[in-house]
Amino acid sequence: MTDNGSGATADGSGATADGSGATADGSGATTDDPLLAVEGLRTTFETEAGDLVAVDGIDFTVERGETVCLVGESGSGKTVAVESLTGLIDQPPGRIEGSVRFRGAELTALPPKALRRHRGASIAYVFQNPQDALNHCYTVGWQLIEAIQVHEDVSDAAARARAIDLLDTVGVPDPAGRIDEYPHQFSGGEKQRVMIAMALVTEPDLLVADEPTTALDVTTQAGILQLLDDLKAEYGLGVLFVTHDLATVSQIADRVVVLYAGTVMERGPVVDVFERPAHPYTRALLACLPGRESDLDAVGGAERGGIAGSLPDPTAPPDGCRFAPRCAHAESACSTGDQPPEVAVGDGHRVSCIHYDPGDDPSALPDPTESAAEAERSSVESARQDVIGDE
Amino acid sequence: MSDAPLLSVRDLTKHYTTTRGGLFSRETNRIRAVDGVSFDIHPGEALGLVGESGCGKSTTASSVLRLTEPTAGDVIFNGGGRGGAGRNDDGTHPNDVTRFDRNELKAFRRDAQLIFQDPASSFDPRLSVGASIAELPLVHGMTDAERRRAIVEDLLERVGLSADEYDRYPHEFSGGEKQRLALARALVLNPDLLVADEPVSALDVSVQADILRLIDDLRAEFGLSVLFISHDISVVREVCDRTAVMYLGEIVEVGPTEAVFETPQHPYTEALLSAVPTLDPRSSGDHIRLTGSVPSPADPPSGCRFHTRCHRVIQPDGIDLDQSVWRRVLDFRERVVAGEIDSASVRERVRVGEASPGPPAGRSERAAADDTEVGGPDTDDAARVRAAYDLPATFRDPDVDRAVADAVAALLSGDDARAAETLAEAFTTPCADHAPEFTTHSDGHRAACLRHRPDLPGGMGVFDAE
Amino acid sequence: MGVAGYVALRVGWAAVVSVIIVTVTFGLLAAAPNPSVQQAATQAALEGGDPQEAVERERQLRGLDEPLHVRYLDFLTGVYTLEWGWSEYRSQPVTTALADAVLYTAQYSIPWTILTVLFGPLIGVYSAANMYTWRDHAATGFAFFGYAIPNFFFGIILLLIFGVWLEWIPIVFRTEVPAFSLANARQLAIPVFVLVTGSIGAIMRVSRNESAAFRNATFMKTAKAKGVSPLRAYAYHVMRPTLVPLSTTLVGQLLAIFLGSSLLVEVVFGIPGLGRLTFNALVAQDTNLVLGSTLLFTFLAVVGNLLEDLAFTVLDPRISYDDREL
Amino acid sequence: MSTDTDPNAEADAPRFDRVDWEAYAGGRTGRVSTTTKLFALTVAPIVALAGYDRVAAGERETVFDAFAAATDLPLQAFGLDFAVTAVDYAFAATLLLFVWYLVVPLFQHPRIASHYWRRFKRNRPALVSLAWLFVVFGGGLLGPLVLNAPEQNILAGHQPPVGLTVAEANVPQCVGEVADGRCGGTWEYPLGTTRGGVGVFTGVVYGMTISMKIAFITTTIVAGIGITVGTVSAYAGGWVDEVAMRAVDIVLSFPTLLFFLLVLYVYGAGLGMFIVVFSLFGWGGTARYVRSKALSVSEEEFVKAGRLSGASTRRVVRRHVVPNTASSIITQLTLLIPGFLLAEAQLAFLGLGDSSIASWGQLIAAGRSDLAFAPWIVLAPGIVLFLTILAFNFLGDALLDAVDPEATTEAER
Repeated sequence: MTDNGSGATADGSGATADGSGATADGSGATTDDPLLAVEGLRTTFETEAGDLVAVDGIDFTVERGETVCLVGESGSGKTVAVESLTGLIDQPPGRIEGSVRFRGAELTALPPKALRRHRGASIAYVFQNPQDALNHCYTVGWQLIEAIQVHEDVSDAAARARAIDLLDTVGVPDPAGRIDEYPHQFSGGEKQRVMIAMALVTEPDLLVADEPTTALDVTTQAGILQLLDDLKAEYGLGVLFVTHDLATVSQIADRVVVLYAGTVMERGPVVDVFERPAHPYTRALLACLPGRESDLDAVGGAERGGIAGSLPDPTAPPDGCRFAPRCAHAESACSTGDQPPEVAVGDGHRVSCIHYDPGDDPSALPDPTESAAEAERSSVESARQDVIGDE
Repeated sequence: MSDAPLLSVRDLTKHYTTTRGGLFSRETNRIRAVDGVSFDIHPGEALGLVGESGCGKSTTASSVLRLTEPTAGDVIFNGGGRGGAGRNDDGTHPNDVTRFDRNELKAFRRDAQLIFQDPASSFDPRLSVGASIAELPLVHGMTDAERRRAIVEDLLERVGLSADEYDRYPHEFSGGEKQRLALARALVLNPDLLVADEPVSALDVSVQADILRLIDDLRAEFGLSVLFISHDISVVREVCDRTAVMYLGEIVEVGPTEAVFETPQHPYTEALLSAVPTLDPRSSGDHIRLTGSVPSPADPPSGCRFHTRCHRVIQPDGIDLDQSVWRRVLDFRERVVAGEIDSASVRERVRVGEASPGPPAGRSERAAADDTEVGGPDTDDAARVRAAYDLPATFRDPDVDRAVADAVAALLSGDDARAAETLAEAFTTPCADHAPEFTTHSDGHRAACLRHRPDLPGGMGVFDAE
Repeated sequence: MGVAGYVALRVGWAAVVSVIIVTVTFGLLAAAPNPSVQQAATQAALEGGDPQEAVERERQLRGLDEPLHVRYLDFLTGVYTLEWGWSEYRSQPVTTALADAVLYTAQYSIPWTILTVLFGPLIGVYSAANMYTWRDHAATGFAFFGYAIPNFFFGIILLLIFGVWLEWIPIVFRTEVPAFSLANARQLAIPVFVLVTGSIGAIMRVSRNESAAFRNATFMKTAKAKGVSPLRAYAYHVMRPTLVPLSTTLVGQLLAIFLGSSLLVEVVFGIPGLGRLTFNALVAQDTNLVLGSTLLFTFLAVVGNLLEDLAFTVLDPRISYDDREL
Repeated sequence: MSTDTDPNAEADAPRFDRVDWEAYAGGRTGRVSTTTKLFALTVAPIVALAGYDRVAAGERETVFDAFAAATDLPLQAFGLDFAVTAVDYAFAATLLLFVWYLVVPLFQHPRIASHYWRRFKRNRPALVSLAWLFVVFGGGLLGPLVLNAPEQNILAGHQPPVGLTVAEANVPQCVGEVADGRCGGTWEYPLGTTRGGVGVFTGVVYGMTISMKIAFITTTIVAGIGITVGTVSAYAGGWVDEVAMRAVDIVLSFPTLLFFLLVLYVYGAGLGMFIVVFSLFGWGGTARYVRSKALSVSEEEFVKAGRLSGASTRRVVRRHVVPNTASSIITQLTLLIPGFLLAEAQLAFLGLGDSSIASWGQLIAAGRSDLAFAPWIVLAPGIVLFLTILAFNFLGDALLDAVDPEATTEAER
């Protein structure tokens, strides 16, 4: 984090995770409400195999001037979650439940037209694949000008001047010459910059970036991440950043929300989550990262290697903790009831795991390589066999 | 590890000619996908080939396997009992894959195999995976169906699947399982060399680790050599003994993995490493910023191919600017010469500059960080142009300042040709004139950068400057 | 090579294709016994003359005794200078007969084409926008009905219902009504309706399937995310890219339907247009007229394909003229 | 590499790293598949019969008569007394081709077949369509063996279908019962009769045969030429590709119906000529599609893997490229067939078709003038034609969904 503001916001946001305090930028909204507050968000899709629960009741908040990362592997529901915020999901087949409050106003209750005014104007999106995210039939300028004129009644010339200015802001070389070019004449990184410019046209308060750098080369990715960080500081944006890449998270996030199978496993300030990961899933995920053992000592205990097993069937999620069937620390109690309630293990650092009591040190988790863990595992196995036997 | 390399690639070149136009007119365009690449792989060794998309690493892989016909160069393969042969009198090598005839090539297929990037398309959707794998022994003469099946079933278990998955179809497997199957297929003929082309980049992190470990295990068990191709430096770092870095069809640096990543000797490697995000949230986010985008391989830059983006591009005698300012001056020069910046676009920029209050957003603090003054918006058009293209309002060096001022004036007066000429004459870099040669830095660690040539201005091994 | 170069190239190729088709036609005619020669022989035999002599005379009259290449060049010149000969059945030059007929064909095919091109893509995109709802199923059902029901059969049935039973429309086409009159509109309504149902289905299906892909494209999500209204999003972001693949099939589809159906519909409804003229020429064994109408349809097809290719090139900005093959 | 000590035991253990591949090298693997052998075996009698027909049978003699006379076999007793045309030989050969290369493989690979079936049967209209096409296929195949060929019987003209009545004045003689001066239909003519007294039901069933012949033979020719030109074009590249694609351009801009009219006008033409002309000008789209599909399939990794296995290009193309393009052109072909059926019906309706065959178009044409008082003559074949075309369209749509690889990945998610 190069800007000096982020350290402060990270601390402040630790507090806001508990629902208190905010770092308002004085843009006229009530200062007590967080910029974005999501509660019990649940998105399901009707499929032939039954209702597919993509997002299963998640909560998080985003403040102005901070970057919150939703991190998870494919199938964790992270993309569906952010698209549910402003109803980008088609309904039906999708169904969105729960509460999404933007500057204190409930979005899920809004009629489509009112919701649309928020999209683009105050909540802007940048998507994963810049290849398809721009319409290949129109010039880059046309699409930028459309984004401006949808929300504001400005002349073509003024919109064009603003578009050129924005392209310059996001670092597209020679914006005046290139505004009349088609997307296929731009490189992948440049397209993503155009997408960011498009997101900025109406000076939004919240920028939702869904895997914006995944399709890009690593040197290009570094530039885009830097740009997002600069813009956050300059415009006082709240950034909701979705990614599967923990390394990217560590570079850009102030706070992290770890998702697995549509539920929150762990959340907290980025330093806490990376240095003292509490949930077995977070630990395993960090341990999976190749070539980085030297970067981090906290992972130490877990063995290098993948996570055995596969994602649960989203049409029939398991009882108890979603991660229990793959967890090295699972006990029989893990597979009953619902996802365990979140427990605070640090300042704003909370984990959904039965192995913790409030106030526990995140390193309290028993080491799975010990024989005790073996015994636990076998007890889980036998518990499972009991269940099968009963059927 | 014996002395003779298993695979020895020399000056491998692959140029694609694309034909444009239809029946009546033809133009050809030469894409230099791979341009003179050389490396060795010793028995049991894993060599990583890293680079960004379009650098030619995948083309190198398929040329080594002769999946595409290389344009020039030797690929000498000493595996499969071919070892010990020397060159013929006419300089050709009996083990040169590029000269293999049909039968030799078929035998070579047993000794070198490939696993692909995309698990979704790596198996014929119409055949059971067992049949797909068993096709290889069949092609190589094993007509006994039961024996084929027994071998494949045994192999399925070795890659962590079960024998009864022989009859299942590709759509019934997950991405990670398909990569295991792909490994089984690559191994069924018991090869000496395995080429892995981005084998884990389509997989989730938790699955990646599994597959990487499997490759490592199999490599140890069967003494495989691996050519590992990836854009992901951390993956290569995990798996490979040695690493080669490619940029725009050429290898710019090669050496033991730790040496290459700990003490990079080429600015590109340095930039690439700096761009990889670390897992430490407390690390500073300072990256080396590469300007511009990768040039087209159809028309690669002269001299060192990286000079158009290099942050360490050498300044000629008589110019002594701050390195980042020098980079921006060169960028400005390149774009004016290429016609990207012309009087029309300059005029539009000036107009936009007038319309929007304050200096162009996003640029100000970046430029302010430099030791030179930035032109304010309230000065004349020339200053506005300089600001728009990231140039300082004045340069300490009067010659440089005059050249830039002349060029900007020419652009504003509509004389694009004169602007281009002025800049082209005033600003040159040795990097554009000399093709760098490899210099050796430590045991087997070599890089191709003019900074390492002491006879050139600026060539003083600047890499220890940090 | 810019736009002009590409267009010139493409027009040149269209000319080559037309020459090839004309050549095949010539070959077909040259290889077979000429019906009028046979007719002359039969006539002579019936009238007690010498069939052989009659054949010779007829051959000479028609220039069939010339060497093949001379006849071929004459044929080619004739075709491209529009000297298409005399129609014995119509007792007027072939070109005049065709020109007369074109007027009647145009009366129904222009409204038909406009309606199809207008409504086909609209219904298709509408169907895609409401995919898997009853609206989509209704539109799909209509499309399938349209192109599954044979035009001539549908025409007969409608003629029976509206002409014979309800007597809303005349059973026989009346040529004396002015082209721009209510009466003409009334008598052409059913033929146009039959043709539109037949052609709109195909266009609508293609538009639906193509726009279904664009509907789920990320750029649609981008459009939604920047607050564009659904109507505008479909009108600009789905319709426009849909036109690109559609343009590659539209003209071909319309031509195929036109060539087949105009013949049938004109015969069923008694419209004295090109199709009916061709049919009558076939029945009356009028070689010049058969050839003339075949050539006319052929040229229409060649020009149609040419326009299709040019439209595609203009519509898709990703195609640079340099890389475009013929 | 192997640490085992007993080399003899190794040789037989089913382990990949203990196989001495040199020992296998040079073994013949390019053998003719069993399916091909069986196909050749079954198609041979048909070819032989066709040859015999051409060489030995006289002008006005059916091949079975000639054969029976030559061998003293009582062929007539088996119902083998009809005249066999070239179209019939082609039809029989085509049917065998379908059985051995489409039906049998489905049974040989039940796992993948049931996978496709599960996807296919989600589409209700397509299931109904398939059932209907089976009816048409069965009727066309077996009908002529059960029903006598349609015959003229002026006295039995204009009989109404079962359950309907018609004014007695409109029929020359009522075959069924007359009540209140109206003539009722009988089961002898379930769908009534034409002016000439031909049973409409019989006509419709015989029309099925014609339609099936058109469908199967044209599909085979179009698929054969299309796949060959398309794959060769894709794989040869260079000038071969250029020439082939230019040829496709020409074929596609050829107005086939008009051209057929010209052929008809000059030479006169029967069903055989119709099939030949329409399939010779119908393959353009298929070839273009196969070419682009083959090019994209060649980019798939499994084709590269096939090449890397050491297999010859021919083997890779035959075993991986062609089957994977073929499954997707089935849709295209399914949508081509209705066009051919429609063209035949149109020509027959105009009186320009093969007058010797009892197609649906002929029947519609025959009934047109009597439409006002005997609509069944037009309606019955018209509706059957409509339903058949509809069924092919629904089927094509469903097959597209069933074999579409994109849809597969969608389902995997």
